[in-house]
Amino acid sequence: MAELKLMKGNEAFGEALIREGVDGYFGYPITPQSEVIEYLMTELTHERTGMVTLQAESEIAAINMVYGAAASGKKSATSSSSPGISLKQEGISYLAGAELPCLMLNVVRGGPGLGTIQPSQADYFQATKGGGHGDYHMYVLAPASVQEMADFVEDGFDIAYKYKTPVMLLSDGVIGQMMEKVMIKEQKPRLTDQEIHEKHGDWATIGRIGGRERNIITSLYLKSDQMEEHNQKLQAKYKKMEEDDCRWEEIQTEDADYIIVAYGSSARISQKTIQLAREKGIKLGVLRPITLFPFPKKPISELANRVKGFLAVEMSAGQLVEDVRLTVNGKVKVEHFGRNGGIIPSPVEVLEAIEKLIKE
Amino acid sequence: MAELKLMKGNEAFGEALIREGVDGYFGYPITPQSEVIEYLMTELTHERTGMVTLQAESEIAAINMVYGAAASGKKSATSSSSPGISLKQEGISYLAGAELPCLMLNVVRGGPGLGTIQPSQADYFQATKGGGHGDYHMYVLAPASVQEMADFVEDGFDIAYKYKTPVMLLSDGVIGQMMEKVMIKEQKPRLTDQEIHEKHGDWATIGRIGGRERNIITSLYLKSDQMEEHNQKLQAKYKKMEEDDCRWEEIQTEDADYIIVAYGSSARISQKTIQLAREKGIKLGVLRPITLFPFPKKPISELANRVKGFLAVEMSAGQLVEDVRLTVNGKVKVEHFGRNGGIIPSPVEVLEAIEKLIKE
Amino acid sequence: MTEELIIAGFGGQGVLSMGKILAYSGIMQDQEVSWMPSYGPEMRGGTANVTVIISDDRISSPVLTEFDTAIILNQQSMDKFEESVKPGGVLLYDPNGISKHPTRKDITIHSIEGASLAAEMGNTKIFNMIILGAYLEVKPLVKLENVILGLKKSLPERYHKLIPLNEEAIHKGMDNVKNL
Amino acid sequence: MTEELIIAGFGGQGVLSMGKILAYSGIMQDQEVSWMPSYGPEMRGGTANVTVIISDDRISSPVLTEFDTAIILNQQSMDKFEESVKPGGVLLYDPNGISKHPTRKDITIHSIEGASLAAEMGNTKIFNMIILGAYLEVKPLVKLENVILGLKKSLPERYHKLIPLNEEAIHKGMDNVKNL
Amino acid sequence: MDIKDIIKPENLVYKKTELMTDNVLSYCPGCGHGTAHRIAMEVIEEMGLTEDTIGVAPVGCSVLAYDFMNIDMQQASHGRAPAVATGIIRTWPDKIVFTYQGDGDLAAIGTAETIHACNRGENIVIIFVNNGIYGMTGGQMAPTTLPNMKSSTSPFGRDVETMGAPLKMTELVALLPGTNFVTRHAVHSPGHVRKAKKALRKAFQNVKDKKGTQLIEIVSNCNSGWKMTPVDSNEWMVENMFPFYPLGDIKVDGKIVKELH
Amino acid sequence: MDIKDIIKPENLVYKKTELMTDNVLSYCPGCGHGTAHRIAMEVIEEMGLTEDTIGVAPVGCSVLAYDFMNIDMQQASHGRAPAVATGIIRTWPDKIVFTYQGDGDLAAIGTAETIHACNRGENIVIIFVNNGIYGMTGGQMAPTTLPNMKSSTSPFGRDVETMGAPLKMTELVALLPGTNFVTRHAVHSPGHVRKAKKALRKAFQNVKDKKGTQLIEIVSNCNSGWKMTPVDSNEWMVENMFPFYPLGDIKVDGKIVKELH
Amino acid sequence: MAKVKGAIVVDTVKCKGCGVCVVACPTQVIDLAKEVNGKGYHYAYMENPDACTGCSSCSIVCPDGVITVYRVKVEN
Amino acid sequence: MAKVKGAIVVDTVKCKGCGVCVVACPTQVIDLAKEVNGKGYHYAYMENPDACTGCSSCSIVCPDGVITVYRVKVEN
Ligand SMILES: Cc1ncc(C[n+]2csc(CCOP(=O)(O)OP(=O)(O)O)c2C)c(N)n1
Ligand SMILES: Cc1ncc(C[n+]2csc(CCOP(=O)(O)OP(=O)(O)O)c2C)c(N)n1
Ligand code: SF4
Ligand code: SF4
Ligand code: SF4
Ligand code: SF4
Ligand code: SF4
Ligand code: SF4
Ligand SMILES: [Mg+2]
Ligand SMILES: [Mg+2]
Repeated sequence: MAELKLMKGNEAFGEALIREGVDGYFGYPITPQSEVIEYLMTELTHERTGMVTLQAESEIAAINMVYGAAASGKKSATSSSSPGISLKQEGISYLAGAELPCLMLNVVRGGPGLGTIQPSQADYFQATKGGGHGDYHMYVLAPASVQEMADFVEDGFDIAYKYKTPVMLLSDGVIGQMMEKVMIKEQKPRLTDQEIHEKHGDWATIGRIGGRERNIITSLYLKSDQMEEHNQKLQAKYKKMEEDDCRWEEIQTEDADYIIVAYGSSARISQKTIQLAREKGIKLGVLRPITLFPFPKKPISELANRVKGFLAVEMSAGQLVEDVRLTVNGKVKVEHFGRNGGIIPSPVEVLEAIEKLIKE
Repeated sequence: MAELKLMKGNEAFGEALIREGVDGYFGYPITPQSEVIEYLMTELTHERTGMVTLQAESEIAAINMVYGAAASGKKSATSSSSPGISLKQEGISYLAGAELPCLMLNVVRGGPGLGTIQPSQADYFQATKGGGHGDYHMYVLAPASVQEMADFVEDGFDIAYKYKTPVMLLSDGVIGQMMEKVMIKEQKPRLTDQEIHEKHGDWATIGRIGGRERNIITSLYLKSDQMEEHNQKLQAKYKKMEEDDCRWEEIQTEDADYIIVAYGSSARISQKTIQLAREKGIKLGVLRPITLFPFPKKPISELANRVKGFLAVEMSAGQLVEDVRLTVNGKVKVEHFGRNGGIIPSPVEVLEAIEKLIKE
Repeated sequence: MTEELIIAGFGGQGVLSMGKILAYSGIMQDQEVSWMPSYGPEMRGGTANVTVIISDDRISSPVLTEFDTAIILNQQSMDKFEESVKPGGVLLYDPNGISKHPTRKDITIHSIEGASLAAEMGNTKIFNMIILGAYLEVKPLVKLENVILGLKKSLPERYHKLIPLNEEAIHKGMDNVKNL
Repeated sequence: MTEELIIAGFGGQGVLSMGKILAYSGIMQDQEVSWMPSYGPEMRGGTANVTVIISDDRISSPVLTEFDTAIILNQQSMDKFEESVKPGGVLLYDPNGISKHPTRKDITIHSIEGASLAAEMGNTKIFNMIILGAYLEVKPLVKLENVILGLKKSLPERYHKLIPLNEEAIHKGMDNVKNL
Repeated sequence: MDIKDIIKPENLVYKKTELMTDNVLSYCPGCGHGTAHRIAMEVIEEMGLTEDTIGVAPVGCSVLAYDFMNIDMQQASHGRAPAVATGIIRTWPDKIVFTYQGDGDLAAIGTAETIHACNRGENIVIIFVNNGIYGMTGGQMAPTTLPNMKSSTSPFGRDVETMGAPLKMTELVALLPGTNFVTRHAVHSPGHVRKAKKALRKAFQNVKDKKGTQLIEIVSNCNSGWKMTPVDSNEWMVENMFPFYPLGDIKVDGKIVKELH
Repeated sequence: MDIKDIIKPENLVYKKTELMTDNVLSYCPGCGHGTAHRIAMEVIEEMGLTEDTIGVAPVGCSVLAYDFMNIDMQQASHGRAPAVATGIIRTWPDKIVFTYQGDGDLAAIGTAETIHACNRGENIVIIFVNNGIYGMTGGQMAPTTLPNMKSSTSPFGRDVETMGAPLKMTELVALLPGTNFVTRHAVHSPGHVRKAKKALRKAFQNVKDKKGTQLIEIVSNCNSGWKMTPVDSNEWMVENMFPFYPLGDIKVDGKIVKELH
Repeated sequence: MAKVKGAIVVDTVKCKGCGVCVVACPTQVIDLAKEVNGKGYHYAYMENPDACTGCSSCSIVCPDGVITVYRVKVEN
Repeated sequence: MAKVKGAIVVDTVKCKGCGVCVVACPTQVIDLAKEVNGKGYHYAYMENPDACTGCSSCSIVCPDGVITVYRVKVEN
């Protein structure tokens, strides 16, 4: 039964995992996302749905547990925050290389290094360009509310299985820690072993049931031509994602002269800026990428044909702005406004940045 | 005494470490760069110069050993290849955050995942945008010959100390494994303890010599405003790098209509393409970024004002090309030609890509 | 209507759960709400505070620098948040443990002897409900019945027997708040 | 002058060191050189090959798909590299262990009984020097004196006493190569 | 009697198991990996576990195990096989899961994953092939390399002073409550192969009975890394490796059966 | 006699060492970290090692140790302090290097680094504060959490079946040839503090004498994580932690002095 | 006969009122104050100063190192 | 008395000539060929077939699993 609750983003993510019928969650505590595993443990997931929740000895172990479970056809997930996600880069590259469906959450905090536990959006490059080695991408969803922390679990798994790809939710400390109303979906039953055989038996390693040919999960391609072919297959997949599963939200862009591009917490703040700007007679709109990879190039290039400028607003020194620039490709000016270190930009300072952009 | 030798790139790097007066090398074997540590062990570095060579239990241990040595004012280095470098991402982010000078070599192989051991350039994003978390950058040098595998050791350390920053040599399997002539520099003496006190005593943790105030190495900034300030300091440093220490090579660009942008092995191949192109009457030049971060924006934007198009040639699905596009910013067309999986593009197919670019 | 509120004090004073009850109360009367804690440094001790927004409209930022109301429960929080009350706003505080009392003239200041009243009632755990009562008296934006509903929602079933006591504490707060 | 050469055979036949000696010889006569091994899969067994380029000019790519000369020392390498010799180029091979002999008409084909000759000389380790000799005979691009210098450079001091034996093997190769 | 009269299907007494594919093994001549693979597959076949077994092989010479073992296999990253196996067994508690790991993998980079999977008592079989060297990457020193033994990163012999003493991970994990059966074997002679196979059978039976972690160390040769002929390497192994890594059971049915220090 | 006649400089018998800064400790009231810090600094001061000592504190409640310990300090990433310390001691062999690590840090994520630094016998002191929980991140289960003990990730108590048994890393590393002195202490009572300090002094003397790795475990409380008052937490520790983690020497002068299994 | 007399000085601003010293004092000298300090802690003080022998037990267990101890010999 | 007679078949294409079987055979049946196979290995063969008892020792130690063993009982 769907339910309206007041929850932290991290908790909503946890509850959504349970209701999605996830088979295994493997994680290691780190602020500001430890509530995910704490919530799952408190909910006795194994008793509720049979879902396994395991505290791993490290982030590296956790991502490799996800690899094992995902490779055997089980729905599996992990979560962490910036330094922990850095440790998972090799594992993520393996997951992408072996084409394994799974879900990861990064509740981003300020970096580099140990940094701060305050919210940040400075892991955008890592998530979208590939912090691990090789030419791979994850499908990256950026929730901007507690509701989306829950909803994107289902959406994420749908994509993960559609493309056989790891999916990341790129969130931040604000969204993870805040409570909001959230409508939690009905419980989906976990797939039975039989259903897994039927759905994933052609690739998943679950034993040679019925004496079928063996399945192999690997990301090793010793021969260059095979390796290149595999890479081309991955690239084709990314292209298809861009065509079919790119997501964004446009807010008051219809008549806008200027566009803020912002995701997650920054997008919420920028919405407030629209209001302030319009009060001052500035026709401002917001384009919120919901998927960071694939990046919503189509709507942005369309807007680039009719607006006067873009401002990328992000809690970082300038990462998202590069994708905006790549898309706009010089047609109009693209500026950046960012705060970092856990400082959340205020709608007023964003407005000032817009005014500066207009003046220039 | 300087010496002319025939060496593998990996060996030349090792020998250059010794001659640079490095204090500590910490590494873990991985193809195609295990020759670095093998060479150092065979050379009995400790007996030659007092340099420590230690095989760590993992890449993570290795990068953290580098952290410890660098933080105590010792010249230290590590090397690895793609999957191993992914494992080092947390450590690299810490090094950048704590502003520690050190040198790292990535002899890139094909990915993602276990991939192949053949050469690749698909770790460009990881190296230049920050594979680890947070808004940091390394200074990234891209050697294109065995000579540069040696020379960039000194250059790299000079920058590392000038900016207090980790420096990466982004090489690949070709450059690491091939032998060429190399002129090895004279032996520099390792700094004495006394010299280290004098040079680095103001920041390095080497004990409160003479009862001075304690030194602290950290990347932790709990308070958001301090964290932001620290980030701004880092950004200012990156800006200065771009102004003062950006490096590139231009080959026959003076009269060129078309420009190939390529680094490392791809740049060598592209040089051959110039020859083929000019035979066909196509005025082709090559701009070889020597530093990938900072990226040579200045010469490229200047060229963008007078040439007809750019082609980024790289052994990847398209990474360097983004920096070229960001720089050219729509002024002329920018295309990409890449091979991956360990396949090295041939000068002829690069020429074909140029011809296609011209036609379009 | 939009109420932007900060509750600030020591860890252990029930600051976060008071905010949660308020937020739930907002939901009970069909409003949009957000609850954003300061999740302090990854270490122990120190202050705790939470920003609660209750609004008829979609909430953009859950993190604020200025507030309609500040509920302040120790000196450190007074130092930090007195200045962040919007002109014309409300500052409600418990004078216990406060050495420098608020001085602003452009806001309304109320006090409530929460700690003493809780001690009087023989249960320090209801301290935050007394403060909540005082707030409801000063700013009756949320209906008491919705607060009770919110309380039910935010308390696990096994604690529902404590609701009458909590209600009593709320009334205590309502009755004892002083306008300074 | 540019010579683009591949030497291909089993691991253990001295393919890589032969290439290294050649490259060193090029340096001795002031040329540009490159030596690029196939660094096979991270596992054991199988073939070994090395691409050597000796040139008067700066070398662009050390990795090639076509060669002026191919020196082929087993069947697998024959299957792989016969086709990659440039028209007009040279293929030199040891017929021992070769089941399908080369058939191309547009290249010059030479053979050298390296394995047998080495066995004759009672030392299988000099196999690669015999092959080198054969190559020097067929393509006298590098002067013998420079090869000897290259040999010295690439052998550790303690093996220098073996140089005369190696030289002898080179001559053996030079004398016994056959044009087919 | 003529040979061709003997070589008849009805007289067959030994033939490679169907659970080994026909692919040519990528191992060097005489390398123990092949034998270790084969007896593991024989056990799985004989126990009728083909439909239930999932193997995990991380990086090492046996990275291509999936080309040879004719069962469902996962290739894992270097050192992390026990974590990968944990992910499988926790979500498929009734399957049979094993890892096949080298000494570099299990005892260097994978130390934490090994210790913690063993400590949690994951119901898996760990087949640990200890050849005292990093075979795959060209013979570098492993944590298990013997004192003074040469390798490409200890070209003058392992100097215990600076490189540490060889690590006996098998003895260490025997101390953890989660391990149930911990034993050390070899596969260079017929008798040793038989014993090793018996141990594997016991281990697979134990995980079928959900008894917790099973660790079967196989002390093996690496003739390429050791730079010896296969036969010499086996002799060297008996003379040098066995005294340091004595064969036999260390823990049986959850009880330590050997003095550990 | 009047109190103010006693409180005179000449009558001073105890005063916080100069090697503790005047910053207010970031620890919860009654947390053993403060005492552990102080005695470590007292030993360094008393031994005259201020100019030679470099401390490494990774993430954990003691991440800010550099704010309190008035010596050169490095902040390290979670679990990697032994590797960081290795980098220092190898390049500064005559310095005194110590790490200060929590149980989550040393026995979970840092398992490999701990085992291998100990196995190599790095000449460092490891101060290992075992409070059976992840204090800093809000009281999650650690590898050392006792059976059935509650934490925020074992809210119904540690279930040994699924979460594994507590890990005694100290006993494990005692088995490694590289460790020289391995001992377990506590700092909740004056007598225990004195003994712990003596052990620390011995450990620092041993690294001065280049004897190899020293590991001093300090079983401590985490009243916030355990959700108890400081005084209750100390009592609980004595009753519950000490039986599982018995105090005393485990290895002295390279010799194991206690039965380990 | 010579008797020792002791006294302690608690830095009441920094004391966190944990009570560890109270338990550690062999002669029950210390108690926690009814009042709180700036941080809200009931700080320690000598409730029974006469009993103090200056043994330092309290100071060496004080996690925050906020106790200073003095001692004198007094002739009876 | 019944005697056992054995024979082995070596897959000479796949045999790597390691010689492990040679050492393992209790009755010295096996030797390595002078000739090499396609991969250049001196493959194993029954040099002394009469001595073979079909004990399988060779086959169970063959790392490449290329030996198949047959055995019959023969009446004397
Ligand atoms: C992260 C990472 N680091 C290093 C490597 C390189 N590598 C591959 S296998 C291996 C060690 C192999 O040794 P071992 O585990 O003993 O197996 P063996 O080959 O000896 O059977 C190494 C270091 C890698 N693939 N990935
Ligand atoms: C890579 C990484 N993972 C996780 C964390 C979060 N984290 C910080 S400290 C800690 C554990 C602290 O526990 P412990 O080591 O026992 O120290 P204590 O706080 O109990 O003294 C964790 C999980 C981190 N900072 N970095
Ligand atoms: S390198 Fe060693 S371990 Fe690897 S296959 Fe060869 S002999 Fe076996
Ligand atoms: S959380 Fe626990 S370990 Fe951390 S300071 Fe508080 S009591 Fe000490
Ligand atoms: S032990 Fe220290 S901090 Fe605790 S109450 Fe006593 S004086 Fe205060
Ligand atoms: S010095 Fe001794 S007697 Fe005096 S208060 Fe402290 S513990 Fe008690
Ligand atoms: S053991 Fe096997 S591979 Fe080795 S020689 Fe005998 S038959 Fe050939
Ligand atoms: S079966 Fe026995 S007797 Fe026959 S060859 Fe093999 S080992 Fe020798
Ligand atoms: Mg090995
Ligand atoms: Mg702890």
